[in-house]
Amino acid sequence: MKDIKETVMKYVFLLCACASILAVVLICLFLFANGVPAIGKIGIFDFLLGEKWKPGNDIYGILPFILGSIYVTAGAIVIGVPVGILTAIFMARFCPPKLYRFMKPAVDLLAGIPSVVYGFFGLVVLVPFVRDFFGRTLGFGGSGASMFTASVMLGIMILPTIISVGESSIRAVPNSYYEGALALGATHERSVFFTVVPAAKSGIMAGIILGVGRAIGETMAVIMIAGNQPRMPKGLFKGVRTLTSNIVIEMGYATDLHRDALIATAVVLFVFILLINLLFSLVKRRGTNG
Amino acid sequence: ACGSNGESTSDAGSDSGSDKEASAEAPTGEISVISREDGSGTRGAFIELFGIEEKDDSGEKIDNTTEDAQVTNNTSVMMTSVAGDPQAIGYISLGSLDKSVKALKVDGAEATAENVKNDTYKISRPFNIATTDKVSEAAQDFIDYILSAEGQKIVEDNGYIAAAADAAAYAGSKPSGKIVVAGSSSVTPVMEKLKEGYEAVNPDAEIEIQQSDSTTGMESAISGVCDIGMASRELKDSETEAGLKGQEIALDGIAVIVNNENAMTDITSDQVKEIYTGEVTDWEDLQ
Amino acid sequence: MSKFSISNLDLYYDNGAFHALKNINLELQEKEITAFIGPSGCGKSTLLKSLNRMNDLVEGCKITGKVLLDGEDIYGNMNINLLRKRVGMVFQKPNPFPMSIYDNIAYGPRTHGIRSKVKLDDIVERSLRNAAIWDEVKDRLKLSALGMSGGQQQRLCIARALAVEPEVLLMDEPTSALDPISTSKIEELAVELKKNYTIIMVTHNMQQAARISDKTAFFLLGEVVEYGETEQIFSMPKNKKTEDYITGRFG
Amino acid sequence: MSKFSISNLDLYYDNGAFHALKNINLELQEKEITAFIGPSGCGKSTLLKSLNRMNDLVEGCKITGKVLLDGEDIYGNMNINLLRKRVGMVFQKPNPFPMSIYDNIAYGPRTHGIRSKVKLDDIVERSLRNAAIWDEVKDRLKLSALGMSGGQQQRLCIARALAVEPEVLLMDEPTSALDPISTSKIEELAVELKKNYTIIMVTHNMQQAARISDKTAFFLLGEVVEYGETEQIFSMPKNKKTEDYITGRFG
Amino acid sequence: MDEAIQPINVQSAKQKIKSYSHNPGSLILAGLVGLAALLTVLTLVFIVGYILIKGIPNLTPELFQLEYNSENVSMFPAIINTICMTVLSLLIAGPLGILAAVYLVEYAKKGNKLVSLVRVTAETLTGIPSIVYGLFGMLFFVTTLHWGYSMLAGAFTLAIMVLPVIMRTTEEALLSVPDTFREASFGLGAGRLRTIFVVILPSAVPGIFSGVILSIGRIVGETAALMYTAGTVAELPKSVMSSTRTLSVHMYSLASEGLYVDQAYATAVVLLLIVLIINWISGRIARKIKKG
Ligand SMILES: Nc1ncnc2c1ncn2[C@@H]1O[C@H](COP(=O)(O)OP(=O)(O)OP(=O)(O)O)[C@@H](O)[C@H]1O
Ligand SMILES: Nc1ncnc2c1ncn2[C@@H]1O[C@H](COP(=O)(O)OP(=O)(O)OP(=O)(O)O)[C@@H](O)[C@H]1O
Ligand SMILES: [Mg+2]
Ligand SMILES: [Mg+2]
Repeated sequence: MKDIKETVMKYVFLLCACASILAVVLICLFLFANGVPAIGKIGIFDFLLGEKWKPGNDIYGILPFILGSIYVTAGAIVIGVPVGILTAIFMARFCPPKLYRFMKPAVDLLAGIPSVVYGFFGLVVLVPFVRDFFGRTLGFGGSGASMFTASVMLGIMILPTIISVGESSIRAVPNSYYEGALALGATHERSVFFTVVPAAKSGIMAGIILGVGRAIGETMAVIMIAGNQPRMPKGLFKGVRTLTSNIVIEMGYATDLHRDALIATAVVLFVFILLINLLFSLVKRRGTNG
Repeated sequence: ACGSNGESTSDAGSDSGSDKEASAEAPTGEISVISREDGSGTRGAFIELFGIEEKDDSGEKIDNTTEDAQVTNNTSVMMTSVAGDPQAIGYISLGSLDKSVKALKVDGAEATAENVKNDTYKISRPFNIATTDKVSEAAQDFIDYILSAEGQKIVEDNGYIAAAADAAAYAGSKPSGKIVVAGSSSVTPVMEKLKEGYEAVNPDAEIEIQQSDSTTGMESAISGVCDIGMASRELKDSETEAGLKGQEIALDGIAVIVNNENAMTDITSDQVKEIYTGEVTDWEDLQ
Repeated sequence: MSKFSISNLDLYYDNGAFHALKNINLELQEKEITAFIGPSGCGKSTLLKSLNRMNDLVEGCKITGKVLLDGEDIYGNMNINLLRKRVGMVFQKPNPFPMSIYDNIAYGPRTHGIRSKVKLDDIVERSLRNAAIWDEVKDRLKLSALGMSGGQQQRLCIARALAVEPEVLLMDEPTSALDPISTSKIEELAVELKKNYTIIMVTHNMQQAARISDKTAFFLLGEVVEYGETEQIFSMPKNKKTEDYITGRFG
Repeated sequence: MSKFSISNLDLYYDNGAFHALKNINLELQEKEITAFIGPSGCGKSTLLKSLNRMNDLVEGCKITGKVLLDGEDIYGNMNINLLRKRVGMVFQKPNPFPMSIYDNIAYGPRTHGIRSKVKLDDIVERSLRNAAIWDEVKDRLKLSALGMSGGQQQRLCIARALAVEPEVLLMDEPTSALDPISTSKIEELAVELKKNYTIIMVTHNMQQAARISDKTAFFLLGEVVEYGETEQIFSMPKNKKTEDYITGRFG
Repeated sequence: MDEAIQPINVQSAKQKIKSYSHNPGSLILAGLVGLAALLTVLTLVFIVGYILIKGIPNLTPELFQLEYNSENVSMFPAIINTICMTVLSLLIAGPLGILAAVYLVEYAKKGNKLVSLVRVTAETLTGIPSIVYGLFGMLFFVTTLHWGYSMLAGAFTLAIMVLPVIMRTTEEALLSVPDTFREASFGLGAGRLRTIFVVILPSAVPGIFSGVILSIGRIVGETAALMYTAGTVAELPKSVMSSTRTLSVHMYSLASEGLYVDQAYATAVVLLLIVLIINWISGRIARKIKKG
């Protein structure tokens, strides 16, 4: 009797685990059914390596957006990951309890602010600042809506994910590691950075992956502040369009091949993310074997 | 857009109505060109009417908008960007215009509904609704209302231009039922007013408005998810082939806007074309 | 000469709600082994941790009194990390870091600035030999320390503590997870080490205390009931409670 | 009568890469205390865990041979949870659940269907008394078990194992973290329990084995070197290695 | 009596600073950590300050009237919808994600192909932009399954979106539960199910809740995916099949044509408040569960 329950539940668990596979398969089907024929029509090389995007003339090249996505995400990682991990360490191991009572809800709140709000904040505060300070005072030019602004914004937006996942995994590290290090005469900082944090590596990595996922997939905020010019990225302080922005911006009015080309953009994005994840898990497997 | 204008700038505007001209300066420096996204009704009308779109030798239409133009798909982002950048220029629907930005006269004509109606201001786009052949009784009655004198008055009261100049008064059967209207976010504000107007005369009707975008509106109408689709552009061939019938319910003027600090008040259509094709990139070079 | 001089030490947990150590006065001698014995929960571990300020980590722990190390107040201006380098510690439950065996041992020396590979190799080997575990692990220094058996882990921890060359070694039941052979090796080692180091050890094993310690302190409910030469404590304890406890072992 | 009958048991870790138990053949007697002794890493814990199939949880662990409990093959069709109810276990490191003391003890009985508050209260009290810890915790049954000292935690775990009223009690160095008074209480308890239960105990403490066990098995590198009456093993071991080990204790 | 204790084991700030002179590296690390935290807090203060300054002056009673119309643009129905949508999405994604994580940690064998597949797909889900979720949801739930624009379609779409977040954080939380708990429970004859539900999951609750809170953030903040699935009707929901608009969608709609921007900021203030309240409540629930 009990055994039946155990077995049934085991399969229930298994089914749940397969939910994400099912979701991906369904999304895949939908994307591929609409996107792949379009790619075929446009020509895979013209599509992936084309430097021009002119839907009005049926020219669909998404290389600028692929590069744009890579640059902006890299920028977000450069800005968001170090700050996020360090803040997670602060919250888990440095924060006085009184401050923590304020910090914790604050970070959770940061996670709950909708992208649109971030977008308006960026538009009204960040863009003018970048335009006036970097663009005009330092002479980099540009109207403020740029790759740099988008990177900063995304860097901020991935903070709460990295911080909360990182913090809880640092907290989960047994205290005996920390005590052991202190007893060897290590300072608090050394114990934390060279004993506790490495032990929380997998959790921190999970946070980063979730964060990068958010950075790649984020749109609402990015389209407000990135400029969105459909051309090859021209510089840090010039506008840029990402794959996701391209989809969101034009989906509203796109029809026929134009629409399918946008869905094909999503296919590319999808494959892109899949590749990154496969790469990650490969690296991780290497790491555990070696 | 954004409240920066809504709140702070509109205040500034009201208490400094007179010294507005004084604080405004002749623009200098690089022009920040802001455009709408490819395919949007606003952009379509804009590039066509200013000659930014040209036919090439083979007769195909080429959109010559400069690649350096910032692109947005959102009216309020456009307004906020222009309101925040003294060197910016952009264009928006007349219905959305407020004091946070300044609409330029084009070839001497002021951007008002009046001028669009009497054809002195040429830049406008249509608001369309679309249905399949199978229109429910309730939906048809609502459409009748929209196209009636009452409905068209609501359109005009909200800053748009009536599509049917002298429509007959509404004399519908006021059937009960649920009507789902879906599509363009540009059409939605006026559709909400129409809904409220209609529900006042026909309390039995239940109207649901789904705001998304023109294409989604058309698709929803085709697939039957909604009864009436809204589009702020002309219907595409593929859509009419799928059985949709379009109906113009209003016209919307398009205003060329600049920052309030910009001293310019007038612009010619050639200048607009030069700016948007990238021939002129600096305010000082503008003739 | 006395290495640690503890006077009027009181320790409270939970912000004063629990009085764990009561007016402790002890002189712990240099280059000797001092054993702390007493029933579970009497405060042995607590006192041990007060000697290298590990109790500072416990929230709501309050200490009054004085603890002098070589005449210097450890709760005064002494650098806490240098104190802990000088006063090493081995815990009740083995707590190897989740790193390779080599990195576990090298952690302390690296902390204190030793970077040279040659020197580190030497320290690692010497410490592991001292802790009687070299032969078992010499072929798998690069493997994770978490894969070892409990006994091996504890000896690794002892080796790790030795690697920073402390002056004093605090051991909290270091052999409770060890088999007799390793235990006797560790005991031999302790006896060997006391030539140069001061050792303070908590133990539940009466024989161990009797066998290797020079002085013994018997604790009961947070108080030192009796402190003196080990021989004297085990042969003719002055206090009735001490006698009961020691003989109770075999009762 | 033999409770456990182990024949030709071989155990491999890491999918066969490490041969941890080699051809074990043992008859463990009912209502006796059997002690497993041997140096660290010789496989005592491993064999113990094979008796209630805790090794099933270790990935890559492979077992061949036969283990019969009352003549029934435990690796056959036996329900594994009932097996573990019949064969209780106390681990080397104390591992209370992060719940209240009461809930820790009640966990087992609840698992096996006892819901009545009165019955549970009774079982909790009885088990805690048997494990010689009732007096220390009776006023804080609702507090978390994690706030107890190491020794207290271990006795709690013993109480927890007793609460399901097993037939056999496997103990992996159950007293290595205990003070002598609790140890002797546990030892007394073991002796008391063996009237009704079969007890198999891993220990590093020779005296303990000598004092309370009826049979002793000496392990070396995964093999049973010698198995027999405790008295005989300790007074005149047949095998030279056993003798070395036992006397090495005092050497 | 308690106050009479003058502890000697409290380091004064001066002593702490002095101790860094021996360890300049540690000082730098501490500085970095502090700086990062400061940056984070400053960012938050900036953003929240910005929203409050823009929004609070526009908070008028009309915004909270029971019925929405184009005059009052009331956000009251949207508030209710947001709460319903959050609860509904979590009801779907929560059990699914938690049970899936349980399978991955407690049942699946190491190096299991299925596990790596699940992990890769879950991580892929995190990278899919919400607009694609929206389009997928519209095509699948709204059209193919004939649910129409409905709360249910929205909730399912959001559930898929936050599923990986919940799965991943739960997995981490489960992994950090010490194996000794599992051994102890199995050793008492408990089956896997009992071990999981009575011992392991409760110890993992704080970790799980951090995932739930992240998910709530995403649900409450989502717009694109909802516009195409749950629709934008600003009325109180009659059933899970009625079309609804959440606060974020409401705010986006208000802002998008530039007609009601001030009200949009006021909505943002309320949105923040709701996120705060939801976080606070879930924190309390987590603590309750943990205490048992
Ligand atoms: N962090 C703490 N907070 C509150 N009370 C504590 C703490 N640590 C220990 N105690 C209590 O202080 C007393 C002494 O604990 P301690 O660990 O020093 O005992 P011990 O003599 O080492 O016992 P054992 O032999 O079991 O290890 C015990 O009653 C214990 O419950
Ligand atoms: N899960 C495991 N995977 C691989 N090897 C293991 C595992 N558990 C134990 N071993 C190895 O098997 C051998 C026997 O281990 P076991 O824990 O049974 O020793 P023991 O006799 O109980 O030692 P101790 O007295 O130190 O507890 C050791 O060499 C150990 O390293
Ligand atoms: Mg202790
Ligand atoms: Mg063992």
